[in-house]
Amino acid sequence: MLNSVLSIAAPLILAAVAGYLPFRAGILNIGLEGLMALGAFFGFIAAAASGFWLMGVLAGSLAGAMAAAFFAWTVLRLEANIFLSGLGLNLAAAGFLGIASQMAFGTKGVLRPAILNTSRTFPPDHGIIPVLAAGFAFTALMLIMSKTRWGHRVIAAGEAPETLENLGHPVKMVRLQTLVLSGIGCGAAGALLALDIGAYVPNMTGGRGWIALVALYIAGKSPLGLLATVLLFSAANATATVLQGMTGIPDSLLLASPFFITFLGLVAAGALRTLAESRQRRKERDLTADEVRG
Amino acid sequence: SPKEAQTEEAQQEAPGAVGSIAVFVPGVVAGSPTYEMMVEGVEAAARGKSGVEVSVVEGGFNQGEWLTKLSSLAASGRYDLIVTSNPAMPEICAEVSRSYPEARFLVLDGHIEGNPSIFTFRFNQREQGYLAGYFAGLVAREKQAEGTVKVGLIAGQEYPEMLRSIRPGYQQGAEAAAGTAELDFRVVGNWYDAGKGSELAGDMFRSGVNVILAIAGGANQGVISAAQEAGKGVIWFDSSGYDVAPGTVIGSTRIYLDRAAREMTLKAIEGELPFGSAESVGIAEGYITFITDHPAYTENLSQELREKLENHLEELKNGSVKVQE
Amino acid sequence: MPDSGGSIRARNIHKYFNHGEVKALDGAGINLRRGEIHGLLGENGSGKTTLVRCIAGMTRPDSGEILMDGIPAARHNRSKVSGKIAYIPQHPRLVPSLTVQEFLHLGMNPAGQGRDEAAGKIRRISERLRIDLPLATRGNRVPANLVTATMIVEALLKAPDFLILDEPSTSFTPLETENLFSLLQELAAEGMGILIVSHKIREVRQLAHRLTLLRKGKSIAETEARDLSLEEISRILMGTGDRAAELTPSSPGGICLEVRNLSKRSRESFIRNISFSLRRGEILALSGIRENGLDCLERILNASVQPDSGEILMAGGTPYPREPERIKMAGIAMVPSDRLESGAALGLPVMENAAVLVRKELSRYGILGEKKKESYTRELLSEYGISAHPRSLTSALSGGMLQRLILGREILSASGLVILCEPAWGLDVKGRLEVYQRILSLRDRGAGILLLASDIDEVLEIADRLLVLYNGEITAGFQRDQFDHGRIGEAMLGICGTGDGK
Amino acid sequence: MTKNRRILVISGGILLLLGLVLYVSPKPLEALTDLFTDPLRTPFAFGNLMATAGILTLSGAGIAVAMTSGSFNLGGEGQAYLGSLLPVLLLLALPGAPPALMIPLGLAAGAFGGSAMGWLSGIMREKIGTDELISSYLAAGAVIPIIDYLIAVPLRDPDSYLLSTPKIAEGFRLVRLLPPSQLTSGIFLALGAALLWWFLSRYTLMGYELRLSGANPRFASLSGIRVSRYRSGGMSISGALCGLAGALMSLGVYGAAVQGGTGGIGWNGIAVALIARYRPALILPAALFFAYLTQGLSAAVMASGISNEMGLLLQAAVFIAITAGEAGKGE
Ligand SMILES: Nc1ncnc2c1ncn2[C@@H]1O[C@H](COP(=O)(O)OP(=O)(O)OP(=O)(O)O)[C@@H](O)[C@H]1O
Ligand SMILES: Nc1ncnc2c1ncn2[C@@H]1O[C@H](COP(=O)(O)OP(=O)(O)OP(=O)(O)O)[C@@H](O)[C@H]1O
Ligand SMILES: [Mg+2]
Ligand SMILES: [Mg+2]
Repeated sequence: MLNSVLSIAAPLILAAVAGYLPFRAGILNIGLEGLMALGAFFGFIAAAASGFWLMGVLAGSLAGAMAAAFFAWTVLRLEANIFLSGLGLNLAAAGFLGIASQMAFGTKGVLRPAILNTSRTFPPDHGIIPVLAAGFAFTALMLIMSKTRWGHRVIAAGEAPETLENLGHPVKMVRLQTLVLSGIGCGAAGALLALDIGAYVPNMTGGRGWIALVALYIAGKSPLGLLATVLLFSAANATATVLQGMTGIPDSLLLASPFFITFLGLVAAGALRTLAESRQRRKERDLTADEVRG
Repeated sequence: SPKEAQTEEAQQEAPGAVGSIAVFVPGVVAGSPTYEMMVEGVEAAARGKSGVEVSVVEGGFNQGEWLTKLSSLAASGRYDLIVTSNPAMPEICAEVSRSYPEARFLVLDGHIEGNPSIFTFRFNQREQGYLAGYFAGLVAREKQAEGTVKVGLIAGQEYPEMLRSIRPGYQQGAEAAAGTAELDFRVVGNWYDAGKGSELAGDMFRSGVNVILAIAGGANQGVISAAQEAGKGVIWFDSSGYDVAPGTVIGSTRIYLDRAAREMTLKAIEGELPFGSAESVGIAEGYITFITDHPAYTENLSQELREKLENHLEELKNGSVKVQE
Repeated sequence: MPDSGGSIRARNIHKYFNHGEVKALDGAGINLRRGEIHGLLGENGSGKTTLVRCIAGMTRPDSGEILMDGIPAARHNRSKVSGKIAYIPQHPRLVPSLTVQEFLHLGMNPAGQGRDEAAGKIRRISERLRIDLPLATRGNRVPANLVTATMIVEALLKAPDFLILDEPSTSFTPLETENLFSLLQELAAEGMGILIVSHKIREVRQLAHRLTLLRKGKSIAETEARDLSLEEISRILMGTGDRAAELTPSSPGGICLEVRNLSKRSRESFIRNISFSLRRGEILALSGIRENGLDCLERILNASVQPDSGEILMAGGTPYPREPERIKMAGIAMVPSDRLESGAALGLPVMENAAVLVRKELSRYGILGEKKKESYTRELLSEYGISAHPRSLTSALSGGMLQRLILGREILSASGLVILCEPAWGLDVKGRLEVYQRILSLRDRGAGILLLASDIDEVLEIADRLLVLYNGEITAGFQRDQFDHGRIGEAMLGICGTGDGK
Repeated sequence: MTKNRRILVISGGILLLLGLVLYVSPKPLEALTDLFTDPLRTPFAFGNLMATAGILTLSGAGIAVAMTSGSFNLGGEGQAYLGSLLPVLLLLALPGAPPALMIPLGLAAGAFGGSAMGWLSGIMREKIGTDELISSYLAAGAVIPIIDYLIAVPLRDPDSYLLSTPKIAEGFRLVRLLPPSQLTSGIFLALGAALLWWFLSRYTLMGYELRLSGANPRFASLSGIRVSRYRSGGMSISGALCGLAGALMSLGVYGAAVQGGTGGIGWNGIAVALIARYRPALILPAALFFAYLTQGLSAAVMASGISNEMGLLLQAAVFIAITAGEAGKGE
């Protein structure tokens, strides 16, 4: 169970970490899904052609970075609407991948190693690699955001862009950097997804980029909250998978449960926070009352 | 190229009943073996005849849009014949033919009778499910001599043909082979999430399933990945799947939808397709089978198992045994 | 005045907004030398902020020339010049989630400077400014005066050649302003070139060596400060002398606001046992350093927090509203101190902000056409000398124009109780005078006016009565005839306390 | 970059793509003419164009209402889906009732379903401070598979292979204006709603207060406006409009609730609202533009052999281009 939770969570964490940076810098990157898809395609091809999974991850990251840089150009330079442009990135990625796959391999369908005339498969215990990568990315994020000057600059770009500009750091540059990093992270996430399966399947990202976005929104500014949200969602998913094997609960109904559980988690978190706040307020009031008396 | 074809058409004056054909794919071609077969079959038929043009139109996954898209094909008046495949299509074609009675439809893998615009050609999917189930039962029984065996089925989504024909046929086949069999049926939720497919299959293998029939489009790839990791087997459906993952795909059923598409299209071109009637075929007619002549099949399975399967397949072919509806 | 020779020259700068509709700068220029303090004066909306932003590289002029040490700055953008030209904006903001310490490290030159070295530098500079920065506090909890101070420390960390300050003293107490000014004098003596924008002509004239006067986007004079008298400056700027508001004695009526034993403790600041009452026809000022209770009181009065104990009553003993929505329904006019957040919706057209209080009167059966809003707004704009189109975005208004808009809106529909927080922030001399005149006539029509202001000069000009808040408590009270700049200033700093002017 | 250069870059990009279309298409001329003329060529295509535009007008207005009130409705998809199911259930349950009564009731049921979902998100924000953007998205994410299941299993028409409920009685269907196209009398409802929203927003006190609440809630409440009421109200109205769009799909287009039948309404509504920059007067043209674009592309894809993928690329280019040059004001 823990294994499945982690393996579901790993690509989500990577994508969410990737989305976190531009999110914090004031740009919501709606295109995570498309970036992951590009990473999956190029990651698979490079890994299958070279036989090294690491090559796949590198190629996926590179593809993601380039697409993200293009996205950055549209929103930072052309000043296109962030939401529409992100939607455009997703559409363009889907369109581009279909055409590229058709031109290079004669099919828009599943790509297996055999299509590149290799029978190379990826290491059998590869399932651990995405988990390690996710763990590394998350730890790096925590350190960067709390300890480094660059991380603080990202926060400033999101919360007080004028001020950051005034300090001599071009806001657009910081945003560009976070976007490119998000491309790298999503590309790697997509590549690992494909390498985990050992094949490229069109649409195989299956909405993971969107889920990462939701997790970002739920967690807000807190990286730990982000981790908790992703883990909660993954646990709900893993539970649904196991429950499908037991009779009684309609299978397709269980597909709603990850959203439902996350929704309930959100309600619970909100209710708890509200409760805590009102208690805090009461405490403060008691304090003053004492002081006034004393 | 189509331009040359046009000039050829101008020179050669041999118009059949059908000059241009639209193939309407309710979904997308890539990743769906049956749709690939349909396109292949129609194109093969057209290749034999000069002056017949084929356009392939993908309708996408939203079944709500199929009616509109099919209507615009009919409305354009550009096509003498529209070929499509899917059990849901006959009713949609019937709806379209009410507004466009002059349009002609050839529907594979579906059934309707009495509409003068439509000819249908149905495959008995229950039989295909049964074959796969029989094989699954044999494999499971070989691994576990006593008690109830567990067989697996992963579908992309729950859809009528799956619930009505394939799943019950599969269960029935497994019981016929193994005596008592429990079916572990799970749903991915879409036709592409290979990661989810892998999760589901992994969990099924852990809970004692030895072999899984995968009918989940691209998500099948995840089932294969999980099977490779667990050292278990996968059964392929509709088309030969041994080459997809030799050694992991241990069995494969097949329907001859390509052949049917070619034959029926040819008939239509010659003007001999009896619109308004319907045909139904299965194992006995030779349109559904289990592929037994692939090395991956012979090499990975025991002599005994293969003999049992092939004998039963023979009985089904010659009609001495029938799949109960 | 040591003149080390280097300079920034801006010449014939033009800057237009809204596709040329608004001429913010129309051939402005300035000549800032190293080692001098240079004052930039002008009416509200005359283009001061725009000009200094061009010089600082925050805004790119449409045409004109900026020379640094005689060399044309080819692409004069912020990241290039930030090490040489430090800039403290008119509305400075820290980064809400970063502590002051983290913020100070943000802009530092990454090369060199270990943590200890940096900390030492920060300490030395804040000592020179005689201010204690709350290093561990997050940006969203730092009070306005310390925000400005933090920005100044940040700027000086880079040891810039030039320092530009856009109305820096608005949020400062007199003492803080004094400290700042003496620091500026030291820095100039060390060779830094300093440009300061201010409406406090008197102060600037004393501080600055030279002055540049701006009118309607044009530089109309650049002179030695002592060559012009105060009167001359005001005449040049807006054709009036620097007069005080004409005070008439007040004739207080019935009580319209009564505060009894009010206490509140929150994370930022607190008040303890505050009691006072306000009568119709008088102006009561509460003054002090903002976080000594002024801001806490404001938050209670605008109902964004509830007091822990005590009560507030209005005329006839009706309780004071406890929800923000009810304030206006209770007929209270209020000008908030954070104009950007609570005073207007900056993203909407000017007319939507101007007509908000009269929206019910303007509408009929729930129908409210744009024409009505627009014509109402036109009147308001001309009455208060606001140069803007009713349909242009409110965010395009200059600082002083926005303040006039808010004041005008509130005063026009005020009758009973009026609460004004820092009403003169950002106003030029003429605007101030006009506003004071209006407040006085409002008083004479029988309104009770509560003035929350940290600027003593402002308070002294129009208040009938003054209470000083120190450390959350009322520590002194003065009647108009007891007003004394020095004693009031001391009371605000907690050095002494007298009487109770209740 | 100056505005002119920006326009140059963008139109250059689109031209490049069009060139690519010409290059890859076996019938380049047909592809191009279909792209631009198909939606207007036949009454059938024109009817479909108007029908799609009408439905997008509703969902686009819905998203814009929420946005104007200061909320982001990311759940339009689920609201529309629920809005397409509820009226069908009602009409299937009472097949004998008089249509003149039942059709309005059905539409109301659709609006109610969407509105309830929007309201839930609004009230969650008010009571426990949960961002309505997330809660609306999650609620939709939970509701969609549940409705999928309901349509596929318990409510499915046993006589059909389509994943759909049984059809409602013919009498309950909205009147078709240009058969066999999808254009129904529902278009008037959409036009009416767009007009009403435009009028409300521009000429009423309520619209004024709603706009203020959205633009600066703190200032609005200090001005005596009940902001929380407008915010949850905005979400409810937004949900109602999306639900109504869904109801038009089921009562007008399909005559049944079809699995995935409302796919895209919510998302495309966001695109429409953004293209219109939330301005009430621009919602209708934006919806028309969007419908024209998608339908032209789909015609070009179907008839002229340009691939679906090419269509996606073109649509992406238009999305990016449509707002380029306007400083990004969205989130
Ligand atoms: N890759 C795919 N692309 C599009 N649709 C698919 C794909 N895979 C499966 N489907 C859909 O799933 C349904 C059943 O899939 P299956 O793999 O059984 O193919 P099939 O045998 O053609 O189906 P059916 O028996 O319904 O005709 C079909 O209706 C088809 O629309
Ligand atoms: N971003 C902008 N968009 C449109 N107009 C602007 C913008 N910034 C400034 N303006 C206009 O330019 C003119 C000059 O504004 P500026 O802020 O420079 O004045 P100022 O002298 O600093 O005034 P104040 O003393 O009130 O701060 C004003 O009319 C203002 O409305
Ligand atoms: Mg099938
Ligand atoms: Mg200014």
